[in-house]
Amino acid sequence: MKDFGYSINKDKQIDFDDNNKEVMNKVLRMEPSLQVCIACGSCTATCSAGQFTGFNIRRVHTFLRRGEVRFLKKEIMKCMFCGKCQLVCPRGVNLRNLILALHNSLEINGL
Amino acid sequence: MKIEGKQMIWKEYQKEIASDNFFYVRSCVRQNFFPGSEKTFLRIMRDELQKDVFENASHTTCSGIGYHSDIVPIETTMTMIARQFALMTEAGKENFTTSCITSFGLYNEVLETWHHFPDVEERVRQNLLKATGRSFNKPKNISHASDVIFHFRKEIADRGKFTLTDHRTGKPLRVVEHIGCHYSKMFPSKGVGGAEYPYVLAGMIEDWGGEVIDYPERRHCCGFGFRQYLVKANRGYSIACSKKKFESMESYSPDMILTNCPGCPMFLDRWQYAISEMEGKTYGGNGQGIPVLTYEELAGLVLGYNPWDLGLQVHQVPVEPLLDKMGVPYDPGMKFKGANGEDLGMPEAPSYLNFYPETA
Amino acid sequence: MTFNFFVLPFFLGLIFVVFYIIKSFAKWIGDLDDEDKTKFRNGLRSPKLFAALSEIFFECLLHRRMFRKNALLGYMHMSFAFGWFMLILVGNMESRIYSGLWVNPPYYPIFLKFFIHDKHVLPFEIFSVPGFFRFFMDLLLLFTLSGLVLAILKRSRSRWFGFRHTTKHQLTDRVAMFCLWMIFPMRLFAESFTAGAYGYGGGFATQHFGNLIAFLWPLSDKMIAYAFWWLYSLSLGIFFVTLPYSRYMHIPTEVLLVVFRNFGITPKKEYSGYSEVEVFSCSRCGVCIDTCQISSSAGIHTIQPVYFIQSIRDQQVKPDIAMQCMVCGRCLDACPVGINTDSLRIMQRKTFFRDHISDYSYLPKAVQIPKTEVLYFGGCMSHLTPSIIVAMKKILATAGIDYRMLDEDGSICCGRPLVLAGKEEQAKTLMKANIERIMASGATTLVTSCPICLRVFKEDYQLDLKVMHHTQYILEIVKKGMIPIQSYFKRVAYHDPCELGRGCGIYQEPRELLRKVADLVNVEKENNEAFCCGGSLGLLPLSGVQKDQITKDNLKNLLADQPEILVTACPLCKKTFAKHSETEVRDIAELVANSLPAINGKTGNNSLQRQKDSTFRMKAISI
Amino acid sequence: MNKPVVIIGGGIAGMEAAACISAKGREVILLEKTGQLGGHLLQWDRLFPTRRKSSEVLRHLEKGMNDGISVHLEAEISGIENNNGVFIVKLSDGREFEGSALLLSTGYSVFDARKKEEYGYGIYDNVITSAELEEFFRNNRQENLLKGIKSKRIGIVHCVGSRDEKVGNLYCSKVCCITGVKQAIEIKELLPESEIYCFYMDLRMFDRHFEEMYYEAQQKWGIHFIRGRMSEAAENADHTLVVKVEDTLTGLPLKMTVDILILLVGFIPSPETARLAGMLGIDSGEDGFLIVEDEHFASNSTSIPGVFISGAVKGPVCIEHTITDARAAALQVLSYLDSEIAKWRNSETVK
Repeated sequence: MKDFGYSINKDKQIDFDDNNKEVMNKVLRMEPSLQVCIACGSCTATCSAGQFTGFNIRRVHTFLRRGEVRFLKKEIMKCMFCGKCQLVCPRGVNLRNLILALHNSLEINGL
Repeated sequence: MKIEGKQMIWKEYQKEIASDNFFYVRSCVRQNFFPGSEKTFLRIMRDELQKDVFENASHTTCSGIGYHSDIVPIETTMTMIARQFALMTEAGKENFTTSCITSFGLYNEVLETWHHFPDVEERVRQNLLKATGRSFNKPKNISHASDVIFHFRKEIADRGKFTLTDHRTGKPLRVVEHIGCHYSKMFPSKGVGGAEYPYVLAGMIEDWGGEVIDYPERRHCCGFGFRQYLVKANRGYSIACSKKKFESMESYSPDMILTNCPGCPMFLDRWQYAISEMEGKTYGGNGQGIPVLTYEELAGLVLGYNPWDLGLQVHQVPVEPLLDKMGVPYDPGMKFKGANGEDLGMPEAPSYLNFYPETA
Repeated sequence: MTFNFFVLPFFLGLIFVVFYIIKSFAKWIGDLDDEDKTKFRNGLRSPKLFAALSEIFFECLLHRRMFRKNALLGYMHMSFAFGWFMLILVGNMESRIYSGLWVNPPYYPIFLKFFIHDKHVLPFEIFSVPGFFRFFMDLLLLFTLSGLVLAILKRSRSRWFGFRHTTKHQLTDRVAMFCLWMIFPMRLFAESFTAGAYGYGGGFATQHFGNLIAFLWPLSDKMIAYAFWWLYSLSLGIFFVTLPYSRYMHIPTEVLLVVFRNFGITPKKEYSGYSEVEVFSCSRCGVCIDTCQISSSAGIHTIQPVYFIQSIRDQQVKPDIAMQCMVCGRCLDACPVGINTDSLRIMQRKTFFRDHISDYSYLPKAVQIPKTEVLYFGGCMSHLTPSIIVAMKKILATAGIDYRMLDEDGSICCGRPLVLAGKEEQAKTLMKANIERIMASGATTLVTSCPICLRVFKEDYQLDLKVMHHTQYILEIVKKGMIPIQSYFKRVAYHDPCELGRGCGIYQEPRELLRKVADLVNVEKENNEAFCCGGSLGLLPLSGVQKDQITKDNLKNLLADQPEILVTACPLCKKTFAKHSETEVRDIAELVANSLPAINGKTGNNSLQRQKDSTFRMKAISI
Repeated sequence: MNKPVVIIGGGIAGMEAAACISAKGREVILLEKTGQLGGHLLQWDRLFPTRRKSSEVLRHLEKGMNDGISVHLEAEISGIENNNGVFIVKLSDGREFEGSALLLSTGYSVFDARKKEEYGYGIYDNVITSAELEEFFRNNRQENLLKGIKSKRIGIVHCVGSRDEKVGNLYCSKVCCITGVKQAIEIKELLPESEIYCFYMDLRMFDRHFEEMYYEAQQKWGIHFIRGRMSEAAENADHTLVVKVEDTLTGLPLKMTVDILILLVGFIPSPETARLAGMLGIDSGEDGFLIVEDEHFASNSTSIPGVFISGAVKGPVCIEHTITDARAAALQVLSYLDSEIAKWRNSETVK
C-alpha cells in the first residue's frame, strides 16, 4: 500500500444501519424504563462524577440508542453510582441499572 | 423512483439559454486536467453547429479558486469579473458562457450581489475604470458550457454516430451524473433542473440513449473543495468525499460517470487511482475503475470523434471498456502517441487498478 | 437376639450421614481464615462454649425465637426437635440400663421394642415405678407426633403459623420431609403392632393402640409388625441419606453456626467457611419471604433469601435474583437462624462485577482542606435536599461550633452505593479520596447527614476520629445546652432509615432528640422492624411502579396515626417519601433548626416557623 | 337585521356554527364548495388523543343540521357584495344569497410536500404524507402501503412545511407532533415488529393527554425519537430510503435506511380563504391566516362589521378547539345581530 502523505478520513457520521444495535436491545430489555427518556439532561446536570469530569450519562444513553457503543465502556467507568441522577429524573428512569446493564452487555459483546 | 415527479420539478427549473453569439471564457485548470475538453466544445459549436463563439486570449482567471481559498478579497474578484464582462462588451457580445463551474457560480454570485447592492457595482465600475480604463455591460444571458451542450443535445444526438448503449446487447449504458456544487447549489434557479434533481447532464444522457443512475450520495461533493485539496494536510478529507460517492454508486455498477465541472472529473478519476493504491480497492468490474468523462468528451464520442483527439488517453481510469461498450473504434497503438505520431512513452501501470485492460 | 436385617437401612444411613457431617464440618472449619481458626480453637477452651451450648439448647431444640414469632410455629418446631432429641436420649438410657452394657449397637435403642417385649421391670427404674420408661417413651412419641399433626396442618393453614407465603420446596426437600414425617407414625405402628401381637411390652399408648388393632383385626400378627419395623427403619435410613442434600442439613449445621457465633466469628467480606455454614444453616422456613417488602409490596416472591441462599447452595446464582434486593436488612433481622443474608447477597453481587473496571483518575489530586475541629459531610443526596444542609449550618452556627463542610460544592460519593452493588473494589478509590480529604482537615469529629455515608464511614473507612450521624451530634450539643431548643405541639412520626437503624443500630438518639422538639407518635413497624422507604440504593432492577408501591405501603404504616409531620433522618428517605406523601416530610435537623430562634435577623424559613410562633413553649433542657 | 346568516365553508367550524345559530332561531344558509359537508373530517381516520373515529364526530355535527339550515353544496362563490351590512353572495352558477351577517369558515389546506424537494415526495416510491396515511387507515388499505417491506423500519418526519423559512412558513402547525405520535402508535399496532423513528425539532405536546400519549408511545410501544430535522432523503436501488439528519443530542450527523418515510404535513391557509378574504377586504397576517378584531375579546369578528371568521382560517387548530371556536363565533354573530347588544359589544371591545 502506497503512502501519499495523507490517509482517507473516517466518516464522523453515525451510520445507524451498520451500527451495533445488539447492545442497545440487550440493555433496553434489561432496563425498559430507558425507553421513556426525554433527554432533558437533569441526570447529567446533577451527576456527582460530572462535576469533576466530562462524564455525561445522558449522552452515554443517547449514543447507546444510536448504536455508537465503541467508546461507552471508557465512559461508564467514570460513574460513581451515587444514584443522584435517578432522584432527579422526571421520567423515573432507572439510570444506575443502565450503567450495570451496559457494563454487562458490553462485556458479553466483547466491546 | 417516479420519473414524472422529477419532470414536474424540471419544469419548474427551466432556464433561458442563448443559442448563438457566445462569449466563451475558459477554465484555469481544465486544459491541464482534460486538455481535449474545451477544444472539443469549440469544435462542436463551430464546426458541427455553425455557432459564433468568440474568445479573447487576454481574458484572465475569475480568481474563483483564490476567492474560495480565502486569499483573494471579494472586491478584487468582482473587479476581475467586471473586466471579463468588459472584454465581452468590447467584443459586442451579450451571451456569456463559461467553461468552469466555479466561475459560473461566481459570476452569478457577483451579479446577484450587484443586484442587491448597486453601490457595490458602482464602486467596482469605478475600480475597473481607474485600473484599466474599461467599462462594461452586464451580460444578457449567462450560461455554463454544459447548459449550451444541453441546449443542443438533440442536434448532437441527430448528428451522432454512436449512442450510450451497449452495441453488443442494445442495453442502455448506466451513467452516473455528477454536477459541480457551484452549478446550482447556490442559485437553484440558475441551473437546469435546479439543485436537488439537476437535469443538465441527465438530459444529455437520456437523449444520447443512456440510463441515468440516481444513487443515495448523488448530492455529495466530489471532494475538491479547494482548501480540502490544495492543503495537503486536508487531502484525507478530500479523498474521503470521493470515496463516499464511489461506495454509494458501486452497487449500481455504472458504466461511466459524467461530469460538468473542472475539479469533479479530475478527482473522481484520480482518486480512484489513489484509493486503489492506498486500500487496494477498485470500483469497476475486474479490477477496473469507473471511467469519468466530461460532457464535452462524451459529446465528442457520440459525434464519433477520435477518442485520442478528445484527450481520453490522459485519464487515470482507462476508458477503453466504455469505448468497447459503445462500439467506438480506436487504435490502442496510438493511445500514447503525440499529435505528430511521436512516442510519448507508456505510463507505469498502477499496482491494483487495471490500467491496460484486455481490449476488444 | 440383638440383630435383624431390617435395621440395616437405618444403620447404613446413620453411618453415611455421620461421616458426611464430620467431613463437611472439617471442611468448613478448615475454610476459616487463620484469625477465625484461632478464635475457634480458643473458644473450645473457654466459657464461651457453655454460652454456645445453652444457645444450642434454647434455639436448636426449644426454638425460642420461633416461639417469639408465633407460638404454634414454635411449638411445632420444639415438639419435633426437642421431642425427637429426648426420644433418642431416653431411649439410649433405657436400652443401656436394660442391657446393663454401656456400649450398644446404635440401632439397638431405636428398635428396642422389637428386640425386647417381655414384662420386664428394669432395675432402678426411677422411683421404681414399673414401666416408667415405657410410659415416658410413649409420652415423648405422642409429643413428637403432635408436632407432626401441626406440620401437616401448616401445609393448608399456614396463616395460623404466621405465614402469608410459604417456601416452594425442591423434590429432595419433599422426599426428605416425607420420610421425616413417616418416621414417627411408623415407630408408633411398629411398636403398637408388636405390643398388640405379643399382648404386652408396650407403653400406655402403644399397648392400648396395639390391643385395639389386635381386637379389630385378628389377622394382624408379628409379620405385619415386622413389616412396620422395616418401614420405620427405611424412613429413618432414607431421611439420613437425603438429609445432606435437603434443607434438613440445617439441623446439624445450625449447631456449628451457633458455636461460631458464640466464639466471636463474624461474616467476612469474601465468601468463606462461615458463609458456607450460614448457607447450609438455612432451614428454608420462609420467614424471610413475608418480611421482604419486595414480596409484600412489589409482589415478587422468588428472590427472597430462602431461594437466594438455595441457589448459592446449588451453585447456580442468577444475577437477577442477586440484584433484586434493597439490602434493607429486614430479613436478616427476622431470620430465626440469624443468617447475615445481606452480606451473603453482596458477596454474590461481587462475583458478577469483578471485571467491571472503574476509572476515577479524574478526581482532583492535591486539595487544600482547611483545618477544623468538626467536619460536616452532607453527602451526595443532601445536595438534592438542601433544606437539610441549611438546617445543619444554622444549628452548628447557633451552637458556635468551629466546623467546615467537606462537600460544600459537591461530594465525592462515599462508595457505599458501589459496595451495595458488589463493586467494593471499585469503591476503594472513592473511599481513599475521601479519607485523604477527611484526614487532611485534622478534624476530631466527622458528622454526616446521610446514613448511607455513615455506614460506610464506620464499616470501611477505619477513620481514627469520631464518626457521627447528625442526629447523634445534634443530641450531644443539645444535651450540652449549646443550643436553646424549643418544642411546639406537633405530632410527628419517625421513620428509621435502614442504614441508620438496622445498619448502624442507631434507634434511640433520633427519638430522644425528636421528643425534645415535638410529640412523637408510635408507628406499628418501627425500630428494627421498620420498613424501607423504597428508595434504597441497594436495589437495581425493580421497576418504578413497584418501588412506588413499597413507598406507599410504608407511608400507610407511618401515617396510620395521622401525624402532622413525617420525620426521617436520611436525605434519600426524605426525597423518596416526598414523592408520595400528602403529609409534610422533614429531616430531624430541619425540625431542630426551626425550633431555634432566627440568627442575625433571618427567620426560620418554612411553615413550621409560622406555626411555631402561635404555639410554642420552652422545654427544660438538662444541662 | 332579520335576514339569514350566510356561512361559507361546510367544514367542522361551519357546521357547528350553523347548528348553534339556527338553534337560537336564526335562519342559516350554509355554502359548501365540495359535494359533501364535513371538510377535513372526511379525510381522517381516527382522531388524537382519544383515537375516536372521525366519522363519529361527523355524525354528531350532522345531527345539528336542522330545517333552519339550508345547505347548498357545489357552491363556487364568484362574488360578494356588502351593502352596508347586507351581504349578497353570488355563486358562479348564478345562485344568489342575501344575509345580515357573514361567517367565513373556509378552513385550511395541507402543505404540499412537493415543495420540500429534498424529501423526494412524489419522486421516491415510499415517501408518503401523514394525510395519505390517514387515507390508508380510513380505507383499510394499510396492507397495500406496507406490503413488500422487509425490515419494516419506518421514519416519521415532523414539521414538514412548518417552522421553515425555506417554504415561507415560519409558524408551527401545532397538531403535527401529536398526529405523528398517534400514527406511530397505529402503525405499531399494525406491525408490532416494526421499528419506528420520529425525527423532530421539538415535541410540542400542547394539550391535555398529549404528553401522556407521547409517554405511551415510548413506554408501551418502544417508538424511538431522534431530535433533528431531516435534511434530505435519497432512494436506494431497492426503493428503501436513506434519511440524513443531525442527531442534535449526540451532535453528529446520522444516516439511516427506512422502508417508508411519512411526512407530517402542516397547515397552510386554503386558497379559497385567501380569495374570499380578498373579496371582502379582510386583513390577513404574514402567515396568510386571517386577522381577528381582538385576539381576546373579539376573536371571531373582523375589521368589517358583520363579517365573522371561525376555525382554521385563523391559523392551525385542532378539531376540539375548532368546535369551541365555532360556538364562540355563533355567539358573536347572534349578539351582533341583536343590534343593541352589538352596539354594546363594540363599545366594550378593547381595541
